[in-house]
Amino acid sequence: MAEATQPAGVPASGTPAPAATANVPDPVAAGLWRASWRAIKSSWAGRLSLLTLVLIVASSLAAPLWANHVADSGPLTNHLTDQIRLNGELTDVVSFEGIPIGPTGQKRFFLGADANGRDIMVRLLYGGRNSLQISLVATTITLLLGTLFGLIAGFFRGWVDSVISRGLDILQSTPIILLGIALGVATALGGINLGIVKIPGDSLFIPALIIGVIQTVYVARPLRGITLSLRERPFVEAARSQGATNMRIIRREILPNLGTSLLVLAPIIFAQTVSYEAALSFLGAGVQPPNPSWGTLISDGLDVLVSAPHLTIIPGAVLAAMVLSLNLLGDVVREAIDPRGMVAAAQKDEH
Amino acid sequence: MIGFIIRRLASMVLVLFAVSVLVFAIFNIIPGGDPAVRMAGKNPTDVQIEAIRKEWGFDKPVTTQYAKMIEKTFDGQLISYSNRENVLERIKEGLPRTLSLTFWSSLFMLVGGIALGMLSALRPNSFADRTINAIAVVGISLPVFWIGGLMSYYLGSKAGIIPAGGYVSISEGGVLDWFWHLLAPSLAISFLFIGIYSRVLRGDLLDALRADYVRTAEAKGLSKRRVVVRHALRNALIPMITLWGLDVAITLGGGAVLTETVFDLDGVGAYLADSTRSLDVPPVMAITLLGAIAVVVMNAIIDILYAYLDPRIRL
Amino acid sequence: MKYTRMTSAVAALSATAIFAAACGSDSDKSSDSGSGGAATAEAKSGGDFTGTYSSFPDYLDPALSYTAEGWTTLWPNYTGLLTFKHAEGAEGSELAPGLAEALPEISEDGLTYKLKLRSGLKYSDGSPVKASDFEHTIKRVLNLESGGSAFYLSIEGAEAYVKAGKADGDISGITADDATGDITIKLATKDGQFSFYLAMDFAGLVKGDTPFENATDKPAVGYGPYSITEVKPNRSVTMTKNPNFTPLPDVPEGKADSITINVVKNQRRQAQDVINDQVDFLIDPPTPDQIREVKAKAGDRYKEEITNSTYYYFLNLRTKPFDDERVRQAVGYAVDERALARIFGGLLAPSCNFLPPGMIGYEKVDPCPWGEPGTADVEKAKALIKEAGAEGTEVTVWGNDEDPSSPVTEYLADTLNSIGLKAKPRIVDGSVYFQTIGNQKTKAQTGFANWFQDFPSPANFMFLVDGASIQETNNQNFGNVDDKEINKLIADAKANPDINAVKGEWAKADKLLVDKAYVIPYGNRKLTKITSSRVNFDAFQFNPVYNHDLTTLGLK
Amino acid sequence: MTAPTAPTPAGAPDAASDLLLDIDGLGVAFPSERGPIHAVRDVRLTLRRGEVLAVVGESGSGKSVTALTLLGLTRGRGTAITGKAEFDGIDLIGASDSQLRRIRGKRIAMVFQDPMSSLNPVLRIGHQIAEQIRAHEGVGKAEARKRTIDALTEVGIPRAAERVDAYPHEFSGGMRQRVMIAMALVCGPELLIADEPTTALDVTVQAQILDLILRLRDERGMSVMLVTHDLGVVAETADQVAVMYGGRIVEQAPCDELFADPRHPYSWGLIGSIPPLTGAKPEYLPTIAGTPPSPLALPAGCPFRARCPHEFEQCAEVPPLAETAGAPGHLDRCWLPIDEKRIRRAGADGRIGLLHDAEATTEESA
Repeated sequence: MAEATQPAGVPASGTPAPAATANVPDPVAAGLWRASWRAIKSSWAGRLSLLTLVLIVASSLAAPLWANHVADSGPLTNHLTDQIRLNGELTDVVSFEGIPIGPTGQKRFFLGADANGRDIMVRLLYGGRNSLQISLVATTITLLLGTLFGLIAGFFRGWVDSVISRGLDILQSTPIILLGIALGVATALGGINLGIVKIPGDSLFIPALIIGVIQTVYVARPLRGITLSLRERPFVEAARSQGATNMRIIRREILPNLGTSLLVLAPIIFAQTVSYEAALSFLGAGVQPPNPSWGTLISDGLDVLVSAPHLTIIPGAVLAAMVLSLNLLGDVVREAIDPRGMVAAAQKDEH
Repeated sequence: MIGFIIRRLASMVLVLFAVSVLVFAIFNIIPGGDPAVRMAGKNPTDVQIEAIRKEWGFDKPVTTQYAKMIEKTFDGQLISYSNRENVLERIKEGLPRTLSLTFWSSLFMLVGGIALGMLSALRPNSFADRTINAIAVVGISLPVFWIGGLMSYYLGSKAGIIPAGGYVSISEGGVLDWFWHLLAPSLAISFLFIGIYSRVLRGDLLDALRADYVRTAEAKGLSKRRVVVRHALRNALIPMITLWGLDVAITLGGGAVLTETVFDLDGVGAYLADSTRSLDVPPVMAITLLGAIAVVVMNAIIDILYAYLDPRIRL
Repeated sequence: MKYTRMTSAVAALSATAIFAAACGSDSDKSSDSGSGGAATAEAKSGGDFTGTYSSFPDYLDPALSYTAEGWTTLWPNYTGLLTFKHAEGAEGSELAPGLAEALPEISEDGLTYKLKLRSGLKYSDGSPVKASDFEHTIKRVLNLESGGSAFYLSIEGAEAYVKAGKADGDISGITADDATGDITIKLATKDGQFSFYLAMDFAGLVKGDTPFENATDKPAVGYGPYSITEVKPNRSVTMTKNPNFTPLPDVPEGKADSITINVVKNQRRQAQDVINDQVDFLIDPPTPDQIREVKAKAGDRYKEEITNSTYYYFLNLRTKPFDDERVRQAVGYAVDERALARIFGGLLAPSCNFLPPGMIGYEKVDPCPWGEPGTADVEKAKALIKEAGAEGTEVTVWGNDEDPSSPVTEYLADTLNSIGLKAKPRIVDGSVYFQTIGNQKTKAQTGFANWFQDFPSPANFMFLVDGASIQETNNQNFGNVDDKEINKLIADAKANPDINAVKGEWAKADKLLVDKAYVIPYGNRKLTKITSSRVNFDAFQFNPVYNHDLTTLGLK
Repeated sequence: MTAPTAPTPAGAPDAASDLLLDIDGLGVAFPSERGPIHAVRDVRLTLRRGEVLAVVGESGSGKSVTALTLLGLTRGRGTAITGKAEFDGIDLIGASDSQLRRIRGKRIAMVFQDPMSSLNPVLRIGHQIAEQIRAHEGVGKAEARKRTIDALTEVGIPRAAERVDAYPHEFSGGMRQRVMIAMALVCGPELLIADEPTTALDVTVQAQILDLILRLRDERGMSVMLVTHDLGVVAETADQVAVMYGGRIVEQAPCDELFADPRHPYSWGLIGSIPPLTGAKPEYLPTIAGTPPSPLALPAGCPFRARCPHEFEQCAEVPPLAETAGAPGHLDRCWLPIDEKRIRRAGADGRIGLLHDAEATTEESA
């Protein structure tokens, strides 16, 4: 999709290059984390978004606690014919016409129920858990694969680079949301069967894998550019003249210098992954029912928007808050460790 | 120029081939997706399934099937498996909708992106700049299906300010009604891109305003307006326009899936999403190829535009 | 018709057959429901009407169309040799001669059907209707590999015709004489239901020169009160009164001058539009959360109709744990129809019969052996599971992503978990769902299934649980129900063209099915009739086979 | 060893003695997170019509800021500009943006250091020149184009009628600078500010460009303010020289006078670091020890104090820019007495001042 999948400020694709070559952030091996942390601590936006992130993550982790000790209902438990006492009156959790109860503000059905009479608060917490798990795994895959391809293409150049770069071109020529839907639908049906590894169709790992692989391009491209110019740096020349092997140069000289780029890209890619997961699940190609995720919750919510608008608004707001915090955090980190926007420049300068 | 065209064509062929093989492969691995059985309908009989296999070539080797499908795609004979309608005809049906959506949304993106980016860059770190930056981050972070769904209902169905969805062509309702129906969906798409573009432009414009040639322009005694628009903006717009062109191509090629779905626009994107979900390969194939062509052609146009905007670039 | 999907396509070949049931409990805010066929106060002729569908008919070609939207739309435009009466309730399920002079003469051995075409009929383009057009019509169904071809393969030479793959081939079992109008059909195998097939939409006559291709964009010339005059594929279709139509005894003239149907995917908007009188009728029900509003604002032009459909959970007898009758009974006890009705937004009439109440041969199973609809006995179910030693057995509950299949499936999974099994739902795409669970290799243990009638005979339902219809692939007997007694009852009853004579057998088979808990039926889908205020609501009929009868749509 | 010969400006118009530019007490301070940066302090300069004034200094000395400030190009949020800068009686500091705009390019023109980056890369040079004409004079497109071509021809661009439609990247460095000069001169300014006009060019081209500037000065009688760090250039072109250091003028004198009798230790260093044109090249050129001070952390007192080998207690106070008796028009900012300066200067670098030293002494004693 063109929509909802671009990371903040990350260009859609291989743009015909502005004449400049990719700049490289100064090799600052250590202190990146400390610098980022200091920047986050000292800025208003950094603190707020970190707090939001921590809150969302913590509440998602606490999902079983809420389910077992407060709401007394699992994320998949139906309460279609149950009644609860609301303002002293017995009330149907789901009315005869199929309209679920709204937010009660009580322990049970704090945010109301869905069409199956399931506790929305519980599902929201578990949904966050699923969304975050997927996004985390997917982001890791993206960063790993992106580094791998970017590094190989940028370091070895030549035909290896051509093959990888054309591959990335092709990936970018397809609206990636559609690729995601196609893969999602296909794999949800049959799971993934690679002989030794078998993943059932409803596994959360499937959307994580799909998203992780598809987004690789957003990391591979900038890292390729940065590697390309790193390899021309004097310290690489020096290492080479001392007879260091390619592996050694990559390990000792190039990789440590990609740290800044990765740290700048990580929050943005994470944010993008969260949106992408939600979009896929919204279209039914991500998390498979009955497992909740922010995307499926919004999709379910839109069906009953008239009678229960909170079912749409709340998961969407949490999702937006999550993505927003990650983007803000990304901004803060970028300003702290890449003030001259070199990573962004590398994202722009392609080919 | 000829070299450029040849290179572009070669890359287009390569991209189309790769994309089509990808699509074909994905859909051929799906278990239970036997198109013959699906076409046989609700009471499938063996005789009928056999006849379908034969007539549609499902009994042929995959490579032949692939070749056949590509051939049919290009001579307009591609038929949907789910309702046997001509895929190309159906795409032609949906294209005006998608084109209209693309038209307005790309206009909004461009205008919004430029306006906010300029406002931001001309007074960096001012209140306006900070506000715009905040709006941009929020725009980038809002899920389009969510904001779209809410807009459609609250502004549309409930408040009645805008139409809740659907499409009215110019010939049916006139230009105003046409625009009116596309307003909300175009805006919904634009939020994200305005966010991205305004930030990209802000950065580039700030750089440009610091550039020596802008100082020269000021020293020449040009008006502020002319300095900013003619000299700084002209240069700063180049990267943004590049992004924009590609996003337009993707929207055109069915990329606005979510928006078309939420706003009931039923254009190419929605058709693609429906077909993908129902595993109907022919439309998926045709639209994906269309999208890839749009991207490749748009890329070429961007390159030409680029060469025009920046005379240092050679095609 | 089949596992139609409620949201998009559905709809509804329904039968309001039994009005008593139809206007049960909650739907009776509407004025005195049109009882039986004798509609109150006829609608006035004239007027141009508009309606809304959620999705465009699959085909605007009678040979191919196999959805409710399609049948509803095509019926006024194409009439077969036989047809169903334009009436509501039981009468609407009755066969009547259409273009034929009378119902067919069936030979002793049940293999030969003789009909005679009425003389002097003209198609909508003014050309004469010929007897040989019937063979052309059937050839199109077979040659286009239509979903309806299964119905006509029993004709002698039909299989050979399909296999040959040549459009201009001959079906040896059909002989027609254009001069006299005599049509003779010879069957290769006996089929008691064949007369129904002749009344189905697939056999609606089209002109003899209609090409062998999907005619959706350029609808074929046919014979009916209306003819399709404008098609914008996937957007709209308009039918106008056919000037060359002569009313037949059981095919009256239409009321409206023209009817235009537009596709609006957003169901919420559809209902809004009709409440606000911007659109004259809908065929899809409003969304559950709108029903309250519709009833409040337009209660006198809203009515719920029970369709001839059945919704059930299949239990695969060839897989554990459902090979154990106690486990199946436990499921019967545990499933709460009241809960399911809520998932359907109230548009489900709970029932424990497999046959729908509008069907000839329906006899209410009383009392329901596993608890009356609306009750659930989880404790008893748990005990039975324990007794069967099935506690903790892993069960995959299959369903598709179409509403309400998904929530219904999720509900069953949760219910099975609550009685001691270890269940998880498995939701697959609607377009491949039935071929997935219909493949024995899938070993689908249990899941969602439903059926909307193709033609008003119990045979059209009972083949779903007929041991004889079990197949390796494309199996429709998902639970592999194979009970000798039931098989025999079905075999005998379906061979008899006179449904009324075998009512008892059908009822018995139905009861056995329920008693042995081979399937867990939980209800019949209700559809709705909503119109604008200018429409004569009561005169607008709801036919059990073709749903909303557009020929009866007219002004007050 | 001989000091570079300082040719007398060829045909400097004697008549034009009226004051064109009068700067007094000019200060420019930019805001920063760590407080204001005083880039320019208390600058006093005058420039007569037809005269070439060179402002010399290392980078960061405030020379460019002074030049830019005259055109209002350092105006911006938080920039504090104080003092007086009058151009032909017009107050450049207090002028409104639009008043300034009418002066820029029309009456005061500027040529920048790097002609590549100073020309807009995406616009044709003809357009860039013509738009300046049209911004100041109500002429039509055709007229503007014609004048553009004339201006290009005048600065020695061959086939100007064709080249007018070329882009900057299609020119060589020297040609680009000619374009810049053509652009600067096209509206016939009375004052040309050239900010390091030759720094980015190679030596032969440098000379051509300087010649061009001087020729045009002569033909048009305009004044030139030449900002540079290159004393060689100064010696060849300037009538008056001002040496800047740490945002202040440390010495100011007629060109010959400065080279003959530099008064400020900083000037000694500058002159000492010019490679000799004749004789054996020394193994290394003397350079001024240390680095220029950051404008953020200027030492109290004399700005050159930290690097000055002659520093003494009095340097803790800022010396005034004072004229030594007997040398009108030669001012400097150093506490050392004049005689002490001459002695120390000879000790610091035997080359400096030798040529005219005797003369000067004689004059003084006379």
